[in-house]
Amino acid sequence: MGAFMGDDDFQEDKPSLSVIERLDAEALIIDVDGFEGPLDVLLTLGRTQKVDLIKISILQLARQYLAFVEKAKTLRIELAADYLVMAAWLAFLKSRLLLPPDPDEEGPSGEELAAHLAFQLERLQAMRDAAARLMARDRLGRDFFARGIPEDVTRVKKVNYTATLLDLMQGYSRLRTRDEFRPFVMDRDAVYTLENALERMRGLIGYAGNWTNISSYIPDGWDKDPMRLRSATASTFAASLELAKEGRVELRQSETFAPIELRAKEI
Amino acid sequence: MAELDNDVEQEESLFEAPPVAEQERMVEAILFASAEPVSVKELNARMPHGSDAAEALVHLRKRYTGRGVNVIKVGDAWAMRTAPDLSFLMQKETVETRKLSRAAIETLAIIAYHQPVTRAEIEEIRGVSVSRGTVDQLLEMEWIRFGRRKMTPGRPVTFVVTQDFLDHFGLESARDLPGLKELRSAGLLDNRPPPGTLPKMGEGDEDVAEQTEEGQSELFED
Amino acid sequence: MAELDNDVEQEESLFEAPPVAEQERMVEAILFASAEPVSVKELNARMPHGSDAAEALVHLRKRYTGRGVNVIKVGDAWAMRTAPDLSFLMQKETVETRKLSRAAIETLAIIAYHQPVTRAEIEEIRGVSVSRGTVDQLLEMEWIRFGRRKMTPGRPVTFVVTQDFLDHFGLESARDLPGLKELRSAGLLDNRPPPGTLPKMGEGDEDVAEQTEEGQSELFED
Repeated sequence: MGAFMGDDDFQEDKPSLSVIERLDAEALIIDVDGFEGPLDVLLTLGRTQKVDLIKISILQLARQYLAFVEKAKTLRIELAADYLVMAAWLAFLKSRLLLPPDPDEEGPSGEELAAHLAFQLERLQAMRDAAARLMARDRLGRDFFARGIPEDVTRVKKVNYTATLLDLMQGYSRLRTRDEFRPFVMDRDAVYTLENALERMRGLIGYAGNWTNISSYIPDGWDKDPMRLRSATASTFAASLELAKEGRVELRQSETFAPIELRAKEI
Repeated sequence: MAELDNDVEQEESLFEAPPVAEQERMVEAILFASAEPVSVKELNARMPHGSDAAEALVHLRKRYTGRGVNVIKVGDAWAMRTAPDLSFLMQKETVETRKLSRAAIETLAIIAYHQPVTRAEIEEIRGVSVSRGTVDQLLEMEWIRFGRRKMTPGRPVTFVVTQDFLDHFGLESARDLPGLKELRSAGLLDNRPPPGTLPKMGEGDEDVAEQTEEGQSELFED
Repeated sequence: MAELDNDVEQEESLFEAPPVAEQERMVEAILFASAEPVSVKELNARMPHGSDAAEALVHLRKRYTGRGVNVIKVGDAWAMRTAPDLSFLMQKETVETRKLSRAAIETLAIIAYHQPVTRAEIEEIRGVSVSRGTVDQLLEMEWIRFGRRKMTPGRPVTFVVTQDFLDHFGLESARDLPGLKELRSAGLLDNRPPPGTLPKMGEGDEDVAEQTEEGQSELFED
């Protein structure tokens, strides 16, 4: 992390550098990867001015930075693009600061640009100081501690059942009117088919020498329940007609609504 | 020998034990933050030289008497635990609202319209046996309760609806439930499901399935 | 109407809140049992109907002043934590926190002091691009989270610090960040655009200023 050691002056053009100073200077350059970008380098260089960041000489800083970039080049250290962009920008700034202001020139003055750079450096330094203060605070798990045996909150699931009055009434009416629902269900149990009737009667007519009420052909179990009786009666009647058509039986009825009688036709 | 004694004394005074109140704070913090109960021996080992954890514990225990948190002994170690009478606070209730099953609604409706009514009578009307769970659920919800026993053989218990039931459905009394005629005029009875779209099977619907089959055989066979 | 009022009163007396001393015990138990800060809202939800956790907290906090364990405020929640001066007793409990890189620490500080802040703003302050890993690490630690999007072109996401952050650094709120006032009065928290770039920003600009101010006042002021 900390690439730069100490606050010693960084001025490689000074002839009388001590060994330590020279090592520091080397370290600054060689560990360029340790810097967090051009602003970080500027901040580090700025510290060598030994003045308040507010009073920093941006012109001097620009010179220092450009020297730093030159040095890096001679040492064949590959500098990331943003370091070079900063160098170009600082070279421009330097010329602006040195030359008298051109009244026709648009855009911010050199002073304004310098002031903003100073602000950026001051702000970055302030954030670094703040970060250091933050990290130096009493910290959870290091200086103060949470409960060692937290008691789990047991989650109790409670189901709340609801129903509306409408649900209730619909439920009740459903029960009370179940018969009214019946026709909608095809009920095979209560249906005596024509096929059933024919089969039964064909087996029995051989013995039907005398006139017999066709209702006597209705099988046991179909003559009590009205629904079943109705179905069996209809099928038996239809089967009788079918047998008469085939010429196997004769039918007669004494009057309207009187019992229909059947007997086998003598062939 | 005398010299040695002197040395020991000097050393002790160098590492003078903190005041008892301070020791109490220390025990408090250690017991709070420890992941498991801590023995007096360990407390003493962790506290500054000359501390008396056992004594500090006496004070601490007293301080927490009757509080929401108590100092308790676990085996030969000490721990802090929430007071047992506050255990209900350690539960988080999640409430889920569910619609009452069809079986429960029908049973409830029969009780409301026919109260006091026995289980056998409910079963007769529904044409299906009433599962224990259904009745228990309604009892638990406090929408029905036991009424007087019937003066019939076996003296069966009856069910009636409760005040909670009336409150929930916004009824003054069970007599305010609309009658069949009113239900019909309200169009409720005409609300027949078309064939093939019988209510979807869901929770509690086993009863319904049962009901359909049993109901049929009961009604159409002898 | 008179009847109705009466009913309401009756209902209220049915759900009478426990005495304050009892409420204090309850808050004590809940905070004690939890490793995480608990909000006043949740305290009230867990305590019996009619309880006033905020009031109970005032008493409880006082009771624990100067003790080995303190009641502290973390954002809009409360927690019990051991007194920082007793950290020397807690070597055993110390948890190794993941070592943060310098970039991560700086980024964290910038987010804390400038929140809500966009990635571009962080980069502007640091003068270097912020690596994805750095932000991811802070997000993963749950020290930062996404805030509202900025009302500037592209509607960039912002970052803000979390309750976990406050808890970790023992801060009641982001307003209590060390040196915040000084930094603000020195103008170092201002969103000062580089000279010459202002005209380029265009219409959305007023929005930015407004939004930043609003965001800040929301986070840092009452």
